[in-house]
Amino acid sequence: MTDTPTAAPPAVGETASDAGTSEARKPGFEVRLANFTGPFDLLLGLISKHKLDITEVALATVTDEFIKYIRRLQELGEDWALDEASEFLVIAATLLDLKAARLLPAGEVEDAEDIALLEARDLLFARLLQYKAFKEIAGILGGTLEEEALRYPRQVALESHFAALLPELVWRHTPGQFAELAAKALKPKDTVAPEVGLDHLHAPPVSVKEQAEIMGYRLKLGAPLTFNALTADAESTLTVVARFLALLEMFRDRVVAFEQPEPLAVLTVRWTGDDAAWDSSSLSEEYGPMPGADESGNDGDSNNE
Amino acid sequence: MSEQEMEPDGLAALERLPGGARAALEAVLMVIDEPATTEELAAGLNVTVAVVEDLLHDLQREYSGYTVKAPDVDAVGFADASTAPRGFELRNVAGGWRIYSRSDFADIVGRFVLEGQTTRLTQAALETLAVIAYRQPVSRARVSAIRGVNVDSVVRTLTQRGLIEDSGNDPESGAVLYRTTSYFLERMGIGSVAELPQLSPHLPGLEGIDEYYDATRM
Amino acid sequence: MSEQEMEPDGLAALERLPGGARAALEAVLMVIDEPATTEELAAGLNVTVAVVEDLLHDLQREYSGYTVKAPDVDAVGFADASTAPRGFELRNVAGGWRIYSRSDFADIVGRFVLEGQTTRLTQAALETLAVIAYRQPVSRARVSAIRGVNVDSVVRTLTQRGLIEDSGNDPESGAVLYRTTSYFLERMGIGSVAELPQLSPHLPGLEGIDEYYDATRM
Repeated sequence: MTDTPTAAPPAVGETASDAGTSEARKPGFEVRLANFTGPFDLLLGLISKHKLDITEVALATVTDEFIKYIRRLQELGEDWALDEASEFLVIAATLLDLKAARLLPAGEVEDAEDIALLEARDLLFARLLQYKAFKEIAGILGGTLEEEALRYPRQVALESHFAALLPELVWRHTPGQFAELAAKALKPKDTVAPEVGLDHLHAPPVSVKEQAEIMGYRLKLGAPLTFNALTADAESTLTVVARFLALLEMFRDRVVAFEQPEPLAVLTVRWTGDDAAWDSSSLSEEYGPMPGADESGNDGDSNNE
Repeated sequence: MSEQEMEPDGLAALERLPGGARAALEAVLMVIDEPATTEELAAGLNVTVAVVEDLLHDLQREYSGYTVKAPDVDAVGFADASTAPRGFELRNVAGGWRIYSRSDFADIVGRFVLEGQTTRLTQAALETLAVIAYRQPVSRARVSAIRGVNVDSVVRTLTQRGLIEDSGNDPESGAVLYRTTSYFLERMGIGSVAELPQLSPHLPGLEGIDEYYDATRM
Repeated sequence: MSEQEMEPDGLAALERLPGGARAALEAVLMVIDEPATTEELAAGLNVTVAVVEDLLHDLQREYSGYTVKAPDVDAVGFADASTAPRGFELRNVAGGWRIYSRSDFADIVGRFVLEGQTTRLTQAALETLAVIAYRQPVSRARVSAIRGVNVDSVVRTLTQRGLIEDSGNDPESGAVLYRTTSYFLERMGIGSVAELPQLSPHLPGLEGIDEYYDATRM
């Protein structure tokens, strides 16, 4: 693949003020874009701002500039961040995808590989356009929020003679119970941790416990069910696997029994447990508690798992 | 339908007070600290919702400098308004009514009200908020897929600011789903998310994209 | 003393705004929570104290139903008032000015306030109270960072219920700091906050918690 010399190389390492960003920070690897926030941003910028056809983006130039930037940081004695390098790789890979898809001659779709590439191209462009739409909408929302912030709501404290009318609070907490509440409320929590970013795998996380819960509910209705029936609504292989693992655990807990007349024959599952006593919380967590739930305050970790 | 029949006794009683029902409604508006619905106001004043709505619209017009009950009010231009606008306005936001200072005086009022005003959102936060507003309820993974970057810390900031909230878990994946709050509506000055600007004009030729993403949901 | 000489440029600037200086003053009075002195108002509006005093009295009379700048206002009886009184009034309490609901409507407002009131704190309010009790004096921003959600309205409820109070401003950020009240101690049945149970038995490994939150402080 050849680089077109007419493609203006993106400027690199320019200062935040030039780029119009509001926060001053150390000069990162930046393409001449205002408010760079990710690979989509870069691609959009390259395509629309520089009015480039995606096949003309000089990937080699961008790479050269990036290496130059890293060298300069080294000369300055600064460490360069791993995120920056990995972000660059994401950009480069996305660019390559786009380029490859774009370079396919149109109208000559022959084999499955071509179709896959075309689909990849459509998907990438659809995602880019969607991103662009949200970026425009974000601008509108920002403008509205700013305009609305000029109005201050009246939210004064209740006049004391009205406050006095309020019924006496019911208070049933002992100091001990209150302390327990405080301990719970003060426990460091990452409100968004229990979900690991798996979007790069294009598969949502599946919880064995949850799947056990779902199957337990169905089996408790009484009728034995085949494994096929139990997994008929599973939307992915991962869910089927999770249900299988859950069944093994439930078997260990002696709440289900299996019947299979011969190897590879239909597997039938029957509820044998005490309806009231069992719940999925007895299952072990060994199949993948979400990492970093408590100890990790670092969001960057989640994609490296 | 005769209005007379519908009205509880309340209205007549209110009208005997100095300033009448309008002033009574104003008095109630002085003590609310979040938007009050017409139903709440009607119950508090012991009149029908229709009566309250009339009164609210009267007050709203009056505060903006129009003569109350002027015939054909909408056609009256600002120059023809018979009274000066007040320093405050009555607005219908997030499904309720509330009094706000008029935006012309933002600089002056800002000198007195230090707290409660939020700092500006970053571009990343605005974009994330936009995706959540239009795709709610939505998981972080899906927002992240649309934005092309990790959105964890931005989602946390938006939650802390009270603009979005946890709305339960996705029944299939178990992922936490997020939606915008009524505080978001208030900050936007709109009554419901249905009033957000249309997304489609910004998505040329992508009519089917919703279906696409719903099918390959992240 | 010539008024002309005393006036800063501010008044002329205010008069150019829709509704003029009167509306500007009204805007401020409508949204301030704590009563403001004439000096504070004058400084905020950038006009002299004398100008503010004139404006305040104009507004006060207007809200009570007298025509503004009517000659010999005090001699005008209620029946002669040319406008109806408003539902709110401007009062000078303990040297400060604020807008309150008019006392004629106390019954209606009281009924409205009582409606929908519960005698129990919500879980969100209880947890916020717990954080404030163990971290006092503490700003709303910090409580919000610990709880992970916006706590503005809950803090207002707790203040209204007399469980927490303003304890001055943070010397660095200027943010209002909150502490629990003696009424809170009374309800807890303890003599001082020192008697609150230690947290450690409930949460082993909490030693580093202060550092954690200081690091992620907003």
